Amino acid sequence: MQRYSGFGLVKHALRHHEDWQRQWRNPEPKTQYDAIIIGGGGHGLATAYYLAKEHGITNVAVLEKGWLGGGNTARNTTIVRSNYLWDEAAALYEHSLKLWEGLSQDINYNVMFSQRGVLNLGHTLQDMRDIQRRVNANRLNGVDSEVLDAKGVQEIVPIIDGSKRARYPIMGASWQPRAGVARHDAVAWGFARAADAYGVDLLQNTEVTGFKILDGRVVGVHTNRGDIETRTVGCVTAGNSGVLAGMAGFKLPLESHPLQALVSEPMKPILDTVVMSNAVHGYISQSDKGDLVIGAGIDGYNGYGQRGSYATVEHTLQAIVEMFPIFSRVRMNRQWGGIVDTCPDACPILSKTPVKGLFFNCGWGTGGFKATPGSGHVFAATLAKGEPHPLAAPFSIDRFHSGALIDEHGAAGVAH
Amino acid sequence: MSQSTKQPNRLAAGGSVDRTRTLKFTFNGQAYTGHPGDTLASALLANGVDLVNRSFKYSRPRGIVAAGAEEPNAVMQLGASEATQVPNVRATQQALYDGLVAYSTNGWPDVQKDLMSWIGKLGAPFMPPGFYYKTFMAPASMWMTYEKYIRKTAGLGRSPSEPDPDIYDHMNRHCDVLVIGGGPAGLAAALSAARSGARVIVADEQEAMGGSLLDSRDRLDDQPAHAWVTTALEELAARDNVTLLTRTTANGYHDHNFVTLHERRTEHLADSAPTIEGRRQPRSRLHRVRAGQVVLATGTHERPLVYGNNDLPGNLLAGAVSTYIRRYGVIPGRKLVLTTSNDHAYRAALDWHEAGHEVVAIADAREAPEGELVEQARKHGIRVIAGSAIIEATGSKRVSGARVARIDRDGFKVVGPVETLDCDTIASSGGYSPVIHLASHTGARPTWNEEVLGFVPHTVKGVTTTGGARGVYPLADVLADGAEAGAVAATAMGFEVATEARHVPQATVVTEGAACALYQVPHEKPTLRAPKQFVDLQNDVTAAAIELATREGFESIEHVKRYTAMGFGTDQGKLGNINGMAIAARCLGKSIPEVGTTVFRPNYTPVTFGAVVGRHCRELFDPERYTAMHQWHVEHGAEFEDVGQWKRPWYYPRRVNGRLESMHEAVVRECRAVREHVGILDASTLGKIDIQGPGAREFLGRVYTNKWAKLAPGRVRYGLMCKDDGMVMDDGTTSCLGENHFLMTTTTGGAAAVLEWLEMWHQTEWPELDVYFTSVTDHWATMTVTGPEARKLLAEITDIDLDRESFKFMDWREGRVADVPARVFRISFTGELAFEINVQANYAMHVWKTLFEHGDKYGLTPYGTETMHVLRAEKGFIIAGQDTDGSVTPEDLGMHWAIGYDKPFPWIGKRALSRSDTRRTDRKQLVGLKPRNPEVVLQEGAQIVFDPQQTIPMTMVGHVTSSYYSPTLESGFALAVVKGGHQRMGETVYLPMVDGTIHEAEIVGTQFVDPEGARQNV
Amino acid sequence: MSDIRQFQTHPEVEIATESPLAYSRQRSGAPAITVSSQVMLRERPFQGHLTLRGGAIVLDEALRHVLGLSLPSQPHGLNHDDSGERSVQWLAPDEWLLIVPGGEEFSLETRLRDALGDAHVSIVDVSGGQTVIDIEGEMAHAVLMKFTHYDVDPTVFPVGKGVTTGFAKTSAILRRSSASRWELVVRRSFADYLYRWLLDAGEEYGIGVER
Amino acid sequence: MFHIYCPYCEEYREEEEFHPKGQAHLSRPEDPDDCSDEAWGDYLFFRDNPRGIHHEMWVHAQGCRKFFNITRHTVTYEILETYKMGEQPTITAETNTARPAATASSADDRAATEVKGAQGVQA
Repeated sequence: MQRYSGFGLVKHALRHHEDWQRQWRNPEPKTQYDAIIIGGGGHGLATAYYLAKEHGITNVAVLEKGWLGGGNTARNTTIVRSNYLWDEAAALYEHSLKLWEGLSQDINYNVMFSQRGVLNLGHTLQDMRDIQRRVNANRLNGVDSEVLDAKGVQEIVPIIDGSKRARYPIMGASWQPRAGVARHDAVAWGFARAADAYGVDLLQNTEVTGFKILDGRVVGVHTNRGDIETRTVGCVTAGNSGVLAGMAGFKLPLESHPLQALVSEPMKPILDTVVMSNAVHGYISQSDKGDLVIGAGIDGYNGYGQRGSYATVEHTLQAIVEMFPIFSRVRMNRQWGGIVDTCPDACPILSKTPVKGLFFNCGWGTGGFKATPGSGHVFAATLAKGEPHPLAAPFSIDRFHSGALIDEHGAAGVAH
Repeated sequence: MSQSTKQPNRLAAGGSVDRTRTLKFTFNGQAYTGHPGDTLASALLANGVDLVNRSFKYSRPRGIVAAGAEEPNAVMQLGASEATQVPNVRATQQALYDGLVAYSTNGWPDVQKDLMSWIGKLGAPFMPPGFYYKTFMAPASMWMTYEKYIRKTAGLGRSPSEPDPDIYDHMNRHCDVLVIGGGPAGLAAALSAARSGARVIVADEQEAMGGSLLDSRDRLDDQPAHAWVTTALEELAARDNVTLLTRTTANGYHDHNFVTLHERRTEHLADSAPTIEGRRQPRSRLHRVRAGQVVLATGTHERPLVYGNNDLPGNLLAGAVSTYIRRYGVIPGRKLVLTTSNDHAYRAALDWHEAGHEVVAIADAREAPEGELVEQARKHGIRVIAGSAIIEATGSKRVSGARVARIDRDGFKVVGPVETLDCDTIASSGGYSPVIHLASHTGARPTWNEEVLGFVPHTVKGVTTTGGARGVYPLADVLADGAEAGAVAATAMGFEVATEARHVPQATVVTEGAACALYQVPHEKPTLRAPKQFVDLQNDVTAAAIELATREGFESIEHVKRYTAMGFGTDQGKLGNINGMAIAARCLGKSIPEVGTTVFRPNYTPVTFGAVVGRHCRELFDPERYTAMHQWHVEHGAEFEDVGQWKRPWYYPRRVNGRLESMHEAVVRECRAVREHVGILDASTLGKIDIQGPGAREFLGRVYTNKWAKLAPGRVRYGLMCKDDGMVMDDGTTSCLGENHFLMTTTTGGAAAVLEWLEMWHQTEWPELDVYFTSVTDHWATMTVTGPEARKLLAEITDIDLDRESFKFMDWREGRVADVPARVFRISFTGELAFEINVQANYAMHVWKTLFEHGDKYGLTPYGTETMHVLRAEKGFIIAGQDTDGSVTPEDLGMHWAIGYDKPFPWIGKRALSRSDTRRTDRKQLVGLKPRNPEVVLQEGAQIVFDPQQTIPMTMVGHVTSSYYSPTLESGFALAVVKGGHQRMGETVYLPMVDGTIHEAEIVGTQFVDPEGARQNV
Repeated sequence: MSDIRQFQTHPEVEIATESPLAYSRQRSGAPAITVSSQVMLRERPFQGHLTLRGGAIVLDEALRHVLGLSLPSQPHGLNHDDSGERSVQWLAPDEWLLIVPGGEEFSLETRLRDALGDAHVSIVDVSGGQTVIDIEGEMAHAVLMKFTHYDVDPTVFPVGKGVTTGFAKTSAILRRSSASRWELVVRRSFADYLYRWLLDAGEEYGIGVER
Repeated sequence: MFHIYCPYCEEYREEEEFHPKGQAHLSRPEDPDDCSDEAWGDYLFFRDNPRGIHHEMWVHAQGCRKFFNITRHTVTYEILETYKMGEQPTITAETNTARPAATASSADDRAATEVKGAQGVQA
């Protein structure tokens, strides 16, 4: 792998950039792999990378029906945080956040992880109770977090309307300074390049059409490019997980919903932290290019169309202008949608399945991007050992029968 | 500031500007003039302003390229005052008005002497696509510092820093046929549809309808084309069934033919919307249109050719040159070289020539150009260089020459000597791309049409594409196609379209030769070493960048776009995307359709947030719901709490010794009043549902956890409602009014959800039960009179026998209160003697005031939600949503008494209570907490641990759900959920706080005051 | 007590009443109607509002018998009696809204119940929870277009039609009782919001309120 | 933004008047006490999530407040029919096998399907 550095950049410039290597190969599928990851998004690529790096398993293929990182990785609003309420979720997301903190160096690809802090606003007394509960839990779990009052919010974001004029005045917020944003595409590409360097085959335009299952154990997959043998399969296909589970003969407690986002035109920097509000339904940050990146709520119906309802976007912009009246004359450039796979308790599934050797990593809902390295890391361990990583264990499918749900609706309420 | 009154590039005649009137404007602090009818762009060109901006990444000088929505460079900061700033306005779409103030969005200290350009020049070689992914990584701690500097270069314009003085609104529209685009195809479609009687809306983004006809050389019915536009518009305007919307852009096409139209109502008039007779009018209006059929008549965008230094000011689209000359009477230079792949672009040279300026040459990429326009050019003596193209423009801040050479298109190389032509303007045309954005907004993928050399839209149900938007170019064909499209759409909606309704004017036929495919023009040097050949001007994406991306393994067009940022600007790649795809295809040795397709997302052009928001902001952001006594609360100084959409009095601070009470002081006073005298609460916000029918009682038994079979008329019972997962969702009292008649109350926030819940179970699972539910929340006003003196007070103004024996706790009675018929419920949420008085809301204020007239002597005190919370918590009464969070069962709450396990019907929630997890004995259970230090009021949300010595991460076993200071106990107290709490009475738990203190508390029962319930029973 | 407990909400003596818009007029005022007013509002408070639920056939029979008014059987039907003072409107296949002069509702309910006998129906007095706002003027439908996504083009929304639909961020009932008059039936607690919305949206058209 | 035919109001209304309520035709087990934890968990949480034709329940919340069912394609978002509570769909994934299971690019075949929605379906 060509190492990237500032020095290297100068060297290449002098050669008119004619010597850059491919960031990853475009190999032909082999007939057998030790493990197959279905889904070449951030989570799948991270899983492949950590399988190779941490567990020495390099005879691995990532099967992607389209292009790498083309799903929710390419469509999210890039927020990274770990201030979740319940111990199990906080542990998983904090594990991920720690990996984010050294990720660019680890994979030699600048994912531009920017720890600019995240504010979760409270607008009612109950919001503030929930915030205090979450912040207290975070601190005792070792997650950085604090409660701010309205004045504290205004100090961090001077342009926010902190007055009583607002319909739902801001009463305070939780503040996680280590949280932030990252460059979404770079995460997929960086993991892809690093996994490829270990010999992992990244197979794009390769769609799984079925599983080969013998005596309740997976022994291979059918694809549009031929059959491939393997005894370990990790499905990391987000919104399409239900479709793949169907191919393997079981159901998942998942629904796939549209989740929309939008950006303004690029503007000079004016907002240098991330602001989220569950109560008025909107969240916002400003990218390094200058766009205001704004996320909307989940649409209530099932949808794979990568688009949602316009009314949802309207509500989100109402919330943004309510919080930031100065943005009224700013203009919205583009909107788009992703497909989020949501569980009834707003927590993911990292689990064995009724089929031996077949594992699922899905149901991240709105929490997927921030979990990318952590999810890949614990899922790789799960695949390598055949047993759930301790951080993954609470997220088994069984919980929907036992009733041991981990209800994160409060923390996950609106998308982020 | 100097004043320039001359407009050196304004032609003496021609165009539709009004030369008799002059408008003043400033650009970058310099004063200029223009005329009504100008856009900011045409006025700048008229004034000879070449350099309008600096580019985003390399700070290269940039000029105006286009005349419409596709303009990538002339992106301006507008606004004469701070509050009216608008970032990123395209000068080509901004009508000029008197007093307009515009600035370039990039360039420091100014666009002429831009220092950043040196960084751009020196740094450009080190900024290939994705360079930031490859560097700034060491040391890790420095990224935030690097980023700070990177961010400084971000963005185009700037946000205002003051709130918007303007208002916006929405208009919901419905029509049979929505025609998008008022050019020849659109007008023809509108006419045929309108003549059938269909309701038609025509939207066009420009200042005037007519589209290409406004600057056309063609004649219709032997008149100039624009004359027919006038006739057509007159006919349409005269019809009741037609709505014409100019300055109105169709920005988003959504499912089932829902289209958003953004109408700029005042942006052509002034900085801020002028008032009319003192009334505000919306600055812009968003039309939310539900159309039966949509006709897309959006025309085409011309593609520029990609050659070296094609971004220098003076490089324009050929069509834009024609538009400026013919529509605005502006000629953007003196000496023109045209480089083209098609006949149509020859119009630019002809217009230029006819305006009296020199056309140096036409470099035509085709071997043997032929066609009427080519012949005309030759006839005028214009030099046509066949088989050639401009390979590079020269100049520093403006084009000073064009390097023309013979090229081999298939071999992608220069095959002849290079000739440098002296010129100041280059017009280029690489063909035309149908404007298909809206047709792909719902995910339909366009397909490549080799004949059109462009993507044409895929079929979308309910949408007909017509004219240029589907690759039909000759004017006669466009008109016929438009008329047909309008007829098809109207017919689909059930209208009959007569043959004569499809009549269109006769167009002159101009024979055009076939165009050739040319995107990037080869250069003598390989692409990576050649002068920069720009594909996406706004994002500074070059052909070299695309080539490099493909070398690095980015093979999907989506990867190429993302890696290079191509198409992510405010123009969304209207000029560059197809060229970029063609270049990627060349690099990968594939065809354009093999590389992928192009998709677009709303918006077609950017839309002001304010317009999307409309009136749903400020005071109208969300409904504020009021009770019938609201005005009294306001007049008595209440502070309000938002509960759902309701405004509820939170507490009533009094002025004591000239100072307003704090909340704590007010609440202590209010609590004492209730416990010692009498208080009154406006409880009207509680949800109230009237339930009638012989199946009502059975129904209640199914949706509540407890029993309802024996509740007699005149009696009231508390009920707990679960979802089928066994978790508590709501609670409230339900009264039996008659054998088959009940009045259910719900929490304030849960009212709508509970009603829908009841309807759902009735309609979907148990339709056989004869029962109806009707909301009466708003009909009744409810006032709770509570405290030891409540009976005495109420007795003064009611005819109801309040004797404790005849009107027992959990009874209800009817009678008169303050002469008004009332239902009075003897239920208590405070633990004190209490009467809930319900009267028809129109009489409520009278009753409320009468109570105060009589209540003074008893110390009647209004109390708000905060005091209500303290009093109920002292009694261990839960608030659903505060003490429960969707993970709490009735068992967890210790409310075994409200669970009818032996009821015959398996009520909602029952089964789930026997799952392995809900049976655990160490579930979090509701308990009381008594702080060891009575002065401590535990924080709501404080986490609870058993072992305070444990290091982080600590094992948390629960949290505080409600916590207050109790004036009665003279101590803090709390409700909390604690693991296995019901079995841990008397044990000590610890609450580690953010500031490092650790509070200690004892687990106690949830009833702190009067656990026997004697006080409410007096 | 019988199976269903009726309740006479009105006192026998004169008592001051406050309409749902009483607070709004004080808070937001009521712009005067001028010659240039293209939209006019008028509240018609204190009427009797009854929600009828049950089978169409029995309710129709009872209503004809008691009021001489037939129940609209088709969706969105709105029938008035000859005086125009009493109306019944379809709300759902098993739900209708009856509006009568204030004070009539109790005796009307009694008579209907007598006529209905044992039939399973529900009649609920909601008079205190609703009010009616008339909207008139040449731009009345333009204000409504801003207000609701329902198609209020006078050419497709005939006189005698009534719908329950969304208005800004809540819902209300819209009826067209004559060529020139639209009626909004709004819930008490939302009345102020809707009133302020109307004033704001109508400013452009010189909206005025009849006092 | 869906345009939904309410089978009770007998006309099209805007999506904003409705609330989606999840999978249609779920029925609560007759005898919950006889259900295994497994079966009860399935009833509570496991829903169809097809990429293609889906039957879902909606409620006309701002209109007649009636619950009804919709057959809708989850990729094209086309509504193929709406029908009253208690009725069965006439269009299902099985009857509609002519249409391939939709993939990312097959928003294309949206035009191929006929809408039955307007009349609703009387069972």
